[in-house]
Amino acid sequence: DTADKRIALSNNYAGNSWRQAMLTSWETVTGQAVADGTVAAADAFTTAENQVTEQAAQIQNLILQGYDAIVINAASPEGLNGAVKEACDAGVVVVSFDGIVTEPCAWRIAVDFHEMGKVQVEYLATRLPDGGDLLEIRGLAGVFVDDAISGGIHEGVSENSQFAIKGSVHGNWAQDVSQKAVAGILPSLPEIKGVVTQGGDGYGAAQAFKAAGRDMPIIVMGNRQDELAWWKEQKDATDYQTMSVSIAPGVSTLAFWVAQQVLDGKDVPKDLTVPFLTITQDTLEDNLATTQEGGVANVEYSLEDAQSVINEAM
Amino acid sequence: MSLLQKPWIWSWIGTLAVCLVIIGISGLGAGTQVLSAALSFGTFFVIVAIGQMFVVTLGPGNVDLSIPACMTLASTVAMKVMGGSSTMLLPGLLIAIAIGTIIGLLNFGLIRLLRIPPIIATLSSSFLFQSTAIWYNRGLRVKPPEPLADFATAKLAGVPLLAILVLVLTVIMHVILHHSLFGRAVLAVGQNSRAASLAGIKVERTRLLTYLTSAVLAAICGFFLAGFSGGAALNMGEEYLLMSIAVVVIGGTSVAGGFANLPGLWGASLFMFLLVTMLNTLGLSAGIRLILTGAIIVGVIAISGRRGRT
Amino acid sequence: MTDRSAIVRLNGIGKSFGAVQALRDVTFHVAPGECVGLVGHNGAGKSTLMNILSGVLSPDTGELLFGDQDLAARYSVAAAKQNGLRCVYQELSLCPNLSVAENARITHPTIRGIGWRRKAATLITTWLDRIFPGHGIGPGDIVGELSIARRQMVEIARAFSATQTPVRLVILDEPTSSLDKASADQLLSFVGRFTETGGSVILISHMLGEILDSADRIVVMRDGGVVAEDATAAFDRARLVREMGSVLAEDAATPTAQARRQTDRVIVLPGENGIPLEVFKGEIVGLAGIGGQGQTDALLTLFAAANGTRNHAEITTEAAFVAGDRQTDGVFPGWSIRRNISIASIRQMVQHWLIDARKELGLAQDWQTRIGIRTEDLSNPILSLSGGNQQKVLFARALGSPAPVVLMDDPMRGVDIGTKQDVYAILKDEAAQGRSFVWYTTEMDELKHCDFVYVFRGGQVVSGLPRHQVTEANILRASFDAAAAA
Amino acid sequence: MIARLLTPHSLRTLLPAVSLAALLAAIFYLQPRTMSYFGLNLLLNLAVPIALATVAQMFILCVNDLDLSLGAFISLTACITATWLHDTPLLGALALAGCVLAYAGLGALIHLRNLPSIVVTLGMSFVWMGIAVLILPTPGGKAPDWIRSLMTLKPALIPFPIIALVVLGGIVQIALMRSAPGVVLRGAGGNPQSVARAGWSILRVKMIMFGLAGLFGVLAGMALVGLTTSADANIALRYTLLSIAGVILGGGEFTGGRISPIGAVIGAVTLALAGSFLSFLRLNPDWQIGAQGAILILVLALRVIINRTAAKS
Ligand SMILES: Nc1ncnc2c1ncn2[C@@H]1O[C@H](COP(=O)(O)OP(=O)(O)OP(=O)(O)O)[C@@H](O)[C@H]1O
Ligand SMILES: Nc1ncnc2c1ncn2[C@@H]1O[C@H](COP(=O)(O)OP(=O)(O)OP(=O)(O)O)[C@@H](O)[C@H]1O
Ligand SMILES: [Mg+2]
Ligand SMILES: [Mg+2]
Repeated sequence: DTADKRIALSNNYAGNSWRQAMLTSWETVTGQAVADGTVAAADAFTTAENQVTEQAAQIQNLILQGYDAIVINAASPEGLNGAVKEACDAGVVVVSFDGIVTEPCAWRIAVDFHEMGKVQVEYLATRLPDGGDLLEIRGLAGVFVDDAISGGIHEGVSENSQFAIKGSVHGNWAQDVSQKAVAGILPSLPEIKGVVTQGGDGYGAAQAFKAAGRDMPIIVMGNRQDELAWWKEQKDATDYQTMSVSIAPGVSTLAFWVAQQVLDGKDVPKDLTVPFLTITQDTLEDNLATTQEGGVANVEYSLEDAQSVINEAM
Repeated sequence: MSLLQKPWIWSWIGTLAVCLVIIGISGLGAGTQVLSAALSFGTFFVIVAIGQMFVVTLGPGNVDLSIPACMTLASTVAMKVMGGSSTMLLPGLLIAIAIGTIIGLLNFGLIRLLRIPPIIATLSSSFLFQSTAIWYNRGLRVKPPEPLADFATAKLAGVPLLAILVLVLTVIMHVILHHSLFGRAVLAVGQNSRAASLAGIKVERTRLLTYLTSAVLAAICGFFLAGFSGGAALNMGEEYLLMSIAVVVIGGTSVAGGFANLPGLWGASLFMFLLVTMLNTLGLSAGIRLILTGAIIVGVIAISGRRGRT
Repeated sequence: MTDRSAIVRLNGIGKSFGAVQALRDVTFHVAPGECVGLVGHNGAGKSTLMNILSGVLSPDTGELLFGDQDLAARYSVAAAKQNGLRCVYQELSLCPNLSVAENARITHPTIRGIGWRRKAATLITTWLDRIFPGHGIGPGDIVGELSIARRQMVEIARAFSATQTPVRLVILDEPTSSLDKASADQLLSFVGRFTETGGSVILISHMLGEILDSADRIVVMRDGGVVAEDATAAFDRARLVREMGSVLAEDAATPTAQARRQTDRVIVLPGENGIPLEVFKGEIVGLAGIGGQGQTDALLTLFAAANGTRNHAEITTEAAFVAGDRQTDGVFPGWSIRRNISIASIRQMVQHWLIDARKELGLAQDWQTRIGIRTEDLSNPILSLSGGNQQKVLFARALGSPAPVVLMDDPMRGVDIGTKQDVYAILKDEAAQGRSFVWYTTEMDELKHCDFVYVFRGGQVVSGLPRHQVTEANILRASFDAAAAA
Repeated sequence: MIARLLTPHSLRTLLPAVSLAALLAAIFYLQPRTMSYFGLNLLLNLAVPIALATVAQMFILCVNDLDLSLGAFISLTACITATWLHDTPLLGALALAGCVLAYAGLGALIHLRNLPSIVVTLGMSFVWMGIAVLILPTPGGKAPDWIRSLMTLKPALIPFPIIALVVLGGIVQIALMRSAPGVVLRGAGGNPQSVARAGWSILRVKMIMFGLAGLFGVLAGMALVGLTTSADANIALRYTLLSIAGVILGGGEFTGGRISPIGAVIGAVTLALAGSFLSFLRLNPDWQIGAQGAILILVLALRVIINRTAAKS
């Protein structure tokens, strides 16, 4: 019984639509859970700046406030270990998701970022049997997720030797930054067949290609609505085909249920995996229809979903 | 004063050098395309940097850190109000400008009434504006009206239309800086605000107008940037914080206050864009790229070495 | 005083700044136990010569002899100090963020270790007491919060204070320009005592009386060269002025007092003890009293009121301000002379939203000739001017503005006698045309040009003296004697 | 005695301490748990690296310069600490010493070429970050054990962060404000010309001040790694603005060598606690970021209220 338990969400960034969707999902699902009396409280906390140090301080404050469990989307997989250790020592359950932490005492709901990179190249291999030149748009230098996805992409390319990465820019997971970086490098690149991305940057890349008057390559999309809408537009106009890989922001709700289960005394393995969200040519319309204008394609999880993820991992 | 002694010349020399390297690597055709892209993107830096320049010229400690938040708030609200409808274009622009005005007034109020040092006043207020933007539409990315997007991306003979307009704005601001009362007042306050006040300059009015200019230009920049990149995002202004300062100082404006120039803003904006592009084109790793970016900036500044000014 | 015994000799010194030849072939020496008076018009090259002597500037040509050794090639501030030379520069040279004692420590590297604060405090207080008894400065006071006069006292005391190397020669570059009469007298009498004990002093001043009273020998400079040099006895006021290149005007203090106090009243500053400060149209009103008794504050209050800040002053017109503390209150260091002049009149230069550059230049040229600013080109930076010429720029700024009231905060600091006479004439002229002046000064000679004088003490007007009552005795009485208020 | 302490003038100098005390009181009221040894420890331990960074920035501000690269520099030193210093202590120590020297060199460059420090440090921030990314492309590394145990020390009675902060403030206060050489260093901020005319080398002063900033930057990086146990290339970017805000909050000014080391430490702690205070308030997530701004404004607004009272009396 967890009716008197209090769970906190520690979030390190709120400055993009993905994080906003994540917070909205959290609010919807946990709000219901609190109303139903499943837990006593489920408060969300966000730091003013996306920094390890601030989040570490935040976690320490949450410990002081006596939360029973802290659900973390971490700014860094290692940098919070000190604070997480303190939380565990104080008897607080720590569940990390999306940005996971490596401290052994915490639970991890991981996305296989490496795989997320690799499937993009594998998809391109099916579409472009003859291969060709690729452009890679990376995230933010020095951040774990960027490194993991890029690692997957490069592994994919080395396994599919018909592809070569001709250019690589950092788009910081933002449309306008990606647009600018791609526009700068594009003139000096040969014909680009495909663009491998990290999500949130596909639309910016498309804009840059359009502005430069180049042939539109296959741009792997993320889950922002504008990316999907652009894809739909192109699909209707020129039968443009691509795919989208991303993480559903609603994974925060899965983490919530996992924390609830741990508090309930259930035996939960420390490492859980969620599949990433894949949208194909066929599921595009359905996903687009359920995605809010300007928002992010999303999935929210229920207690049952969480239980089945746990059981799978057993 | 010979050309080489102009404070802005070094940003242009840097731009030229980087340009030559890019042409050397990718050929003349690619070079001109890169230049066109540089104009497109550099334009946005220039808009905010003009405002930042006037603020920095007010003297030590004056800097506007609320530019990114102002861009975000003004453009998210404007985009949502317009809701993609082209008839709402003008109201949208006016709303963006109104928000810029309010932000400028607020910043100045904090600085003047609460006597908070500008750097902290604008940093603190930027958190408030960012929160307001989040609260207002939770980070949804609303598409700009079609005509706005077309306008923001339009080109005249390969030259971005917006760049031409901002060039006109630059010339106007140049005249204001060097040949108008307001400009004279800003330069005077930046050198010695006590003396300025005793010479009959309305120091506080000058400060107010300066912070207002900065915020309104940031709002306008946000508005057109949203049009250019297909919508307003919560993080759209992030890189404009450092960039607006970098462009101003690399362009030769003195952080000690009292000296400013506008040609340097264009030189520095193009330089910053081309530098990143050049390093991207060279295909270097992120670490090396960052190191070279920094080393080249420091190098350009060190060579230009403004020794005369103490 | 043979040549042999000279502490230092300068031979054939030349120095140019760009096109300006500041010094040409100057020969100069100082003997032990001697006070050398150095006079010359603004921009004559006095400060430049002293900067060379103290190692701040290096000469383009010439010799710098200590004994028989020519040090010109390897001379520096440190070498000057080594040889017992100290300098009180014309512009403030203290650290405003440090306390008085800490500033003393800056020039005395040997004050260190445990208890250094006490040592430094004792040292500077001792010398302050010795030179300016009753100075009222604490060793812990922060210099930036002191009045300009007190800063000057600290700087002078610091220059004379000695720890290990004995002080053999102290250069005083216009030390009295910011001091009131009483403190200036204290300093000069100390200089007398100092030279009696074998020390030497170079005294630069535009107050010729001081030079004639204190110096043993006088050197006159004009346009970068020495034009006369002789024992003091050989000079009188008229000769000094002549050698400097001006003529001594007749004391043209013609009374205009009869008509005064009947025109429009342009200023009222009510006083707590009942004596309001009033200024009428076309009047020159002096503010007297010992330095730092609230005169500058009164001027600032008036200026603020004229600019729309509501306070207890009533002022019916615009006002312009001539700063005395030119470094902090006056000069725009990055601007040309032209811009420094035009700034207070800039609103009148606007045509079609823009500043008319021709009008601006016209104004500057007009005043350059009227007040005699010595420069080749008005586009030169203001800091290329000598101190006195910078002060003239501030005058030109205020006089050139259209403001009917001009507030002047001891504005003649460092202005040479020739120029002073010109300025007095301009003031008279402008007053006759209906301009009013409020003039804080510590100089008796200057008060004689005023139609009415208010004496300040403790931040208040304690006495108002019409022109015929303006005598040294009356002013001193009001300045020191509380009963005079009645 | 009490009456003397409460005059507006002394209030103004005590202002940083007063606002810190008010903030602490509010936190204790909201969350009594923080009033324990354990609570204070958690509340204050991350203030230690911030305070070190603020002191580093203070050295730079003292000579009229501004360091926009401090955050990146601390990230770099954190990366070095978590990698080389852990794996090959000698190499790590050399690299960190090299960092300090590089900072001193920066001071020399800025002085000799008379460069605006803002641009130079802005450029250097890219350089530091680039080196950090090369050393640690992805977050990781491990804090050397001795640093980890130092930072998690549990002395009897008084929590370690409090001791560290007091010692830090005290040492720098004595060295800079009370010692004879400190006077020259501050004087160079107030009027470099005058200090030079007294025979001191401004070049030396700048190199010492930048070197000290580098040293304290290194210490901040090490302390940070001691708390977080590992590093990444972006770990301390925020410290740039935080350190500037801390110095100002503590009563320092941008020019003229007017600084206060104790004030800077207090300012840093105030900033660190402001965040905690807010999280104890449990605000709506939308407004959590804005509230950080509001509290900064509030703390600084105290200043004007007290100044107003001072002006009236
Ligand atoms: N840094 C400089 N750059 C250019 N010209 C200078 C500089 N310093 C002094 N001069 C010029 O050198 C000449 C001598 O100046 P100096 O300051 O020695 O005069 P001064 O005799 O001390 O005058 P004052 O009585 O006004 O102080 C002046 O013409 C002045 O304009
Ligand atoms: N008449 C003008 N038209 C256009 N630009 C001008 C004009 N005058 C000056 N500038 C520009 O203004 C900037 C500042 O120049 P400067 O400070 O020399 O102006 P100024 O009016 O000549 O003032 P001053 O000579 O008093 O300093 C330079 O970039 C210069 O190119
Ligand atoms: Mg002089
Ligand atoms: Mg000119």
